[in-house]
Amino acid sequence: MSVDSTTDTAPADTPEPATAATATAATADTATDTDTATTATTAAPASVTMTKALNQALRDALAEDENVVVYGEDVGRLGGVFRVTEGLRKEFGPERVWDSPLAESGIAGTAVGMAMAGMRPVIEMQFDAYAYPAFEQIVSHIAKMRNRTKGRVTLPITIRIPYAGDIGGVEHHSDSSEAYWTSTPGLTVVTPSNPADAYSLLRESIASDDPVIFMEPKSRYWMKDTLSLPVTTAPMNRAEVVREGSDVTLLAYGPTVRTALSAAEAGAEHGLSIEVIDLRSLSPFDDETVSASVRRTGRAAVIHEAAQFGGYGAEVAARVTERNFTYLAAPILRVTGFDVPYPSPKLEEYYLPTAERVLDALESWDWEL
Amino acid sequence: MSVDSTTDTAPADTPEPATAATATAATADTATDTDTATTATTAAPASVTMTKALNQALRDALAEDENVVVYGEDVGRLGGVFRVTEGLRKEFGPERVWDSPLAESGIAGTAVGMAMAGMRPVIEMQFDAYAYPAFEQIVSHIAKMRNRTKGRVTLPITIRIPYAGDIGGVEHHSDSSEAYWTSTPGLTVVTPSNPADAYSLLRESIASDDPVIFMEPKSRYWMKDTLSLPVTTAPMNRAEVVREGSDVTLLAYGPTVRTALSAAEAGAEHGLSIEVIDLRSLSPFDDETVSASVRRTGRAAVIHEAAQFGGYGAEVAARVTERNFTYLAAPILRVTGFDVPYPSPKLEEYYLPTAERVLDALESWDWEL
Amino acid sequence: MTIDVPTTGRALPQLQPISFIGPDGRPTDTPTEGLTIPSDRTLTGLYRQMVLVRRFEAQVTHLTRQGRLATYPSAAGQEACEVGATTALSPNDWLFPTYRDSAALLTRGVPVSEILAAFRGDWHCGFDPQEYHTSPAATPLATQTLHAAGFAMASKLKGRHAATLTFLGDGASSEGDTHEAFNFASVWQTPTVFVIQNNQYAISTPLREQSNATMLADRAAGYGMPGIRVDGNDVAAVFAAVSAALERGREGDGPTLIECLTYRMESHTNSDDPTKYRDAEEVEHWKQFDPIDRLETFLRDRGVLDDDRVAEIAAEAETLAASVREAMNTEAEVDPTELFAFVYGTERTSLSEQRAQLEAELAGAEA
Amino acid sequence: MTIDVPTTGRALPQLQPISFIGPDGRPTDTPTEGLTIPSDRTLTGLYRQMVLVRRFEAQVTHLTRQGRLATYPSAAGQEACEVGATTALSPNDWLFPTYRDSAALLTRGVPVSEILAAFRGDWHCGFDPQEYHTSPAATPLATQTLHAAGFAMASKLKGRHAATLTFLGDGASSEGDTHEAFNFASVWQTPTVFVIQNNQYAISTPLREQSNATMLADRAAGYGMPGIRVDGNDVAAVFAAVSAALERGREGDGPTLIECLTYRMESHTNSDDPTKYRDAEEVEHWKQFDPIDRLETFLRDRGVLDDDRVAEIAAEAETLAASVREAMNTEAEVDPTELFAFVYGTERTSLSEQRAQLEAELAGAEA
Ligand SMILES: Cc1ncc(C[n+]2csc(CCOP(=O)(O)OP(=O)(O)O)c2C)c(N)n1
Ligand SMILES: Cc1ncc(C[n+]2csc(CCOP(=O)(O)OP(=O)(O)O)c2C)c(N)n1
Ligand SMILES: [Mg+2]
Ligand SMILES: [Mg+2]
Repeated sequence: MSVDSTTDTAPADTPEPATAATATAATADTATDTDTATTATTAAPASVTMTKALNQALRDALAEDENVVVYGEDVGRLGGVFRVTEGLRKEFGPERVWDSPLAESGIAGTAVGMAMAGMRPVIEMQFDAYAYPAFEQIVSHIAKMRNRTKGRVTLPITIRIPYAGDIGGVEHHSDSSEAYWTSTPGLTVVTPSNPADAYSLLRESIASDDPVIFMEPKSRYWMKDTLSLPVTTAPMNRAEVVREGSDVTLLAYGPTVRTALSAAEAGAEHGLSIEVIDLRSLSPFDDETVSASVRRTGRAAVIHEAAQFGGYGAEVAARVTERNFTYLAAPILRVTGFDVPYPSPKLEEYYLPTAERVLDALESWDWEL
Repeated sequence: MSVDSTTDTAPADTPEPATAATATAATADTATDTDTATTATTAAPASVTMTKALNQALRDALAEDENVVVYGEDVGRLGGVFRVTEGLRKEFGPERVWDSPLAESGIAGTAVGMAMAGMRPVIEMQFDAYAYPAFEQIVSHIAKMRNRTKGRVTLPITIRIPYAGDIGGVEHHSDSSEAYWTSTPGLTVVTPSNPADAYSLLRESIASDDPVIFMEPKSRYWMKDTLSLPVTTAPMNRAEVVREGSDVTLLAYGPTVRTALSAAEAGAEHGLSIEVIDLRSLSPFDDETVSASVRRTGRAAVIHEAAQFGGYGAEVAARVTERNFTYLAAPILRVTGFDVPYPSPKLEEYYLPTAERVLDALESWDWEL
Repeated sequence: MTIDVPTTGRALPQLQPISFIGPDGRPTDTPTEGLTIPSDRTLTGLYRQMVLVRRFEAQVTHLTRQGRLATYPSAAGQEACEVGATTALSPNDWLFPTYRDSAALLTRGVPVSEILAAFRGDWHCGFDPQEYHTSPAATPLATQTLHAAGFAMASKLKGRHAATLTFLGDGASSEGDTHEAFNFASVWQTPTVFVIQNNQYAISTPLREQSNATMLADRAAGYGMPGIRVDGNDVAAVFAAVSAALERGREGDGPTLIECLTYRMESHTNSDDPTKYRDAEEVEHWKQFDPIDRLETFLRDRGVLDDDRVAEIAAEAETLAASVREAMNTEAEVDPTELFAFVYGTERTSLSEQRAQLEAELAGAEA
Repeated sequence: MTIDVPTTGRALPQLQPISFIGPDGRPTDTPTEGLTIPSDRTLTGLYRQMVLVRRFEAQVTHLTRQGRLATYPSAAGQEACEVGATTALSPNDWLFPTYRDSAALLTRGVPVSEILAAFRGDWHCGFDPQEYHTSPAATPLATQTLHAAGFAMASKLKGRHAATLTFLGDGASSEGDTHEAFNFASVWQTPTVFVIQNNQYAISTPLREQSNATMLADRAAGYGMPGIRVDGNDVAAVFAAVSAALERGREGDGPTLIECLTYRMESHTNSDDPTKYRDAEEVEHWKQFDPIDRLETFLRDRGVLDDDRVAEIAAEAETLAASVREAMNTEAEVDPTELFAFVYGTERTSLSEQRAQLEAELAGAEA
């Protein structure tokens, strides 16, 4: 394996990866222009978990726009099973934040009606396998209403879905359902990998006049970063280079950004200069940022927890190849979960793509080409 | 554009494409070994529509195995909105073939219970957008029961889903939902493009101990072929080369096999030798047959009606590229529906991938490479 | 045990459907649960509208036979439900209709060509929902019932005095969404009226294979919501029941379930063949319950309607029919690039690329 | 109008929950709708089984506090439902339980370690459903109700004399699947018993925000199915009601809905914090309705139970608890390559490739 290891981004020196915000600050030439911490009422920097950042985003959205309402299973008194909505019912009252009956199609379907009446519902599916009962409402109505009505009826609905595994969850609690949503025209799908993006992307999702599937990586809920809220990171439709490198581009999102950064760090020790892109926006896909990187490195791999067959990585590999074929020195690899149902806790370590698996995959390329 | 046009497969001389069965007979070296018309009770060759072939497959399955039951919306007295189940209730009685209440989750969910009790339910989702209410039952139970129970509980359920468009259908009647199913581990997904395969694949699906999503291309229901039933075509997990060629491989399935064959014919007039593969099995994917072809031609395009972004073609392009990168002279193209909701009838001609669009796409390659 | 539960209003609906005007056009003596018969003026208006929508349905069905529309589900025979319920709405209320409810759209003021746009294949929804306070007609069954509940919840939260009305069929009542909508509406006490048009069939499936309940209105009790059963071919009863339920909702007393017994006189859509699943005699039998005939008799008996007025309305109906034919003769222009225009608020780069591809194809085809 | 509908059995359940033994352990005078109290022998068996499962729940909950199981939903307080309903099953009947129903699995004879396999993360379902005539415990709410209806339909079609029983929660009753299951079972007249364990909460959501009905048993009328409400902490009532309903089903008279009023004494699972949504007093209040205490009093009063027998059973319970601890101490071996073994009947080529990849990784890690 012969690679050029010149990179001007210092490898992160903590096990926690750099956040989008801090990483952006460290990289000069990313395509997107992010101004962090420019809002007047910015709090002093503090250690903030992703959960707390999401909570604050909801709080600020509720405070700013009286049309924002938050409802779903256990999001009121309990504050959600992951405590993302903690305290909101108390602060804004049960007419803004409330526990709905236990029925996901009902939650999504009533959100359609509420949005038609001018509200901006932020609804929660408790775990992503529990969004499936709402599949018809999401795919046949939420995704299609704007198009069906030639833009006369828009549905500013944000659907929060905790997703992915690595939390020792029992069956149905660790699915990665992003491919179902990304293959549905009309939906916007975003996912943060860090607290700053969690705040910023959620605010932008709620402010969007289009429905947004907002996917929250469960295993990152407790990830902490030092930052000041409110924070505005890169725009919702942009990917971000979170670590620069010149030999390979790793494309990751949500829970696997950390994996990619670890792989990059480990790779650096072997003289491999790995660029890491946090996709952030799964639909639309930021072709510009990704193609620019891949044209430079000539090699890429996409990493996700979901099974490989028909997973989101297929779209990434297919479109990046289509658009950059002559720049590629090797096929784009997919380092993903296996093509099996998400396993029980004792087996998830074997299922999940790890930094080692990423590096193994990179070794499978013929580096002489 | 400079291509070698040697091909020993005669272009079909009717607007109807050759069927898998007849095309197979004409091609000597396909990987799969098909014996058509070898069963003892084979009827005299007759002109058979896909609808009729499916109907006969159901009839024969019902007659052979008393555990087979057929139910769903309007499949009894009416014989289904596409007449696929015509006459079956009369022949086998309402305890074998019946109209269920109108609830797709109910249909799929009760099929789980029936299969656990040893039956082989063949259920119908009236149109593929109407499988969405059953999404949770299909994805969280039907796909996972065998794995969940370490193979102790198997679910031999066949879910028939009429899919795709080109029939002038109103909204929700022309969806191509295959990507939702193919990205779900545990499901087998097949689709016939012609009457012979319709019969053979449906029989094999019903006989399978695993759940099968059986996708019926609506626009091909009325396609006729001369054949004798029963017929056994290639095994359910195999793709078939339905036209040989040496310059390009077109990968198609269901409704787009006809499109691919038309493109091949038109291409031949321009000196382009196009091989056409009917995938038949979407999950699993027949890597062997496809890779063999692509390694020979060095170029491929996949054609489907569904939107491109996150569509099944992404998996095809990604995996064929991964496995055959060094053989590829150009990126694998995807000729598909646009990334928009399926349009109303007057616009579908602009949405659907046509033979011309396929040929346009092939021209976009740099043929000098 | 110590469970606090409301115990008011816990009863099953009366078995006999509420009705003011019998099939013979005479007043009935059915108990009407506190409802009062609409005024002569209102009844005359309902009569006129029913005649209009019936002519509309007949004309459209005729055109489908000529192959001029792809598909059309007629509500012929169900005019009392369509017109009675929709007329009860005030302009600020919102209607959540299905594919079956073109007659309701017409009653709501949606222009003929905008109603037909979907069926002749121009665009999925041909009218502006905001203008008519009417949701796009839902094709996926029962899904709209939740939209109606949600809209009414927003109306309640915003302190608006607007109620919602949604239609659903006997078949659609079996879908999970119907249950969820009943439940959400009742728990949230939204101003929503659910009108089940029980026309005895879901395509080919008869009611007895759809439900084993004595009546679909019996469902209401399970949600702590009032449920009533109405003769769905008596427009007076439908109008009175829906008006009262809407008012109840606006007063903050929550949703109501109204089951209207009626019959689909035509096939499910033009592509359906009803001889496979029902006898001609059954259809014949239902003719005696015709909603228009009985009201005409009733109003003539009361001296409110005479030959002149009947002829006048018939003439109006012919004008409407002519406008339907005209709408079908005017070939609507469709712009292929609109495929890309409304998918997202801002067109994505990748969609713009696809638009450019289509434009190039179109230019190539022209050249 | 001329609709043929069955009119028998059309009534709402009695308001007062059916109960034989009051919270004080004395016989009640509640009308019991034709049900008879189980024999002393049966009651003693139920008592023993309740003591066992309570000890089981306590032991498992204790282990979760020590972090030995990932998650566990305890049915402490609901023993009368779990044991009463499950004991009513005959071996050929099938049970369709949820994540909450480990006590029912235990009662059905599933070994402790096989029950706990799912919660300690070995495999999703640790037991052989065919062996215990018990479906894997369903996690997606309400989905299993349809499985129970479908299984019973097959049983009916095949002329078998087997019924099905499924548990669901008050929260799960709001899901669309519940409605569809009630409807399919009733239209098809399958031998299915739906037992709602109304324990007042769905995680944190109280019943009054789940339903506006007087009682959940009121749902039954809307399906033409008998519905009854039972004191879910009186095992005699639960056993009698479920036994009668199963027998009804086996006789071909269709499904029954039984709402059991009970209370979840523990948190939803160990990761839940109930102080956020309910008062300690409420939990305290429910202690007086304890299912075991009352039966002990009752049986002692009847002279069927004495200190010796009680001590004997308590000792048995301790043995069970010890076996739970042991099951948790024996580290179950998991074979990573089993990831690929059960996805399809025949392993796909692509899965074999992935299996080989994992095997190579494992070999590499060992080397
Ligand atoms: C979710 C869903 N499943 C199936 C269909 C197909 N379908 C269209 S109409 C219909 C029958 C509906 O019957 P009913 O609700 O009684 O209404 P009616 O047509 O009689 O007015 C069916 C099965 C659909 N539109 N949506
Ligand atoms: C379809 C679905 N949605 C959400 C959940 C998450 N969830 C698990 S248990 C639960 C509450 C269930 O309450 P209830 O039905 O009353 O049963 P209990 O837990 O009280 O026994 C929820 C919301 C789920 N398991 N399945
Ligand atoms: Mg109907
Ligand atoms: Mg509960």
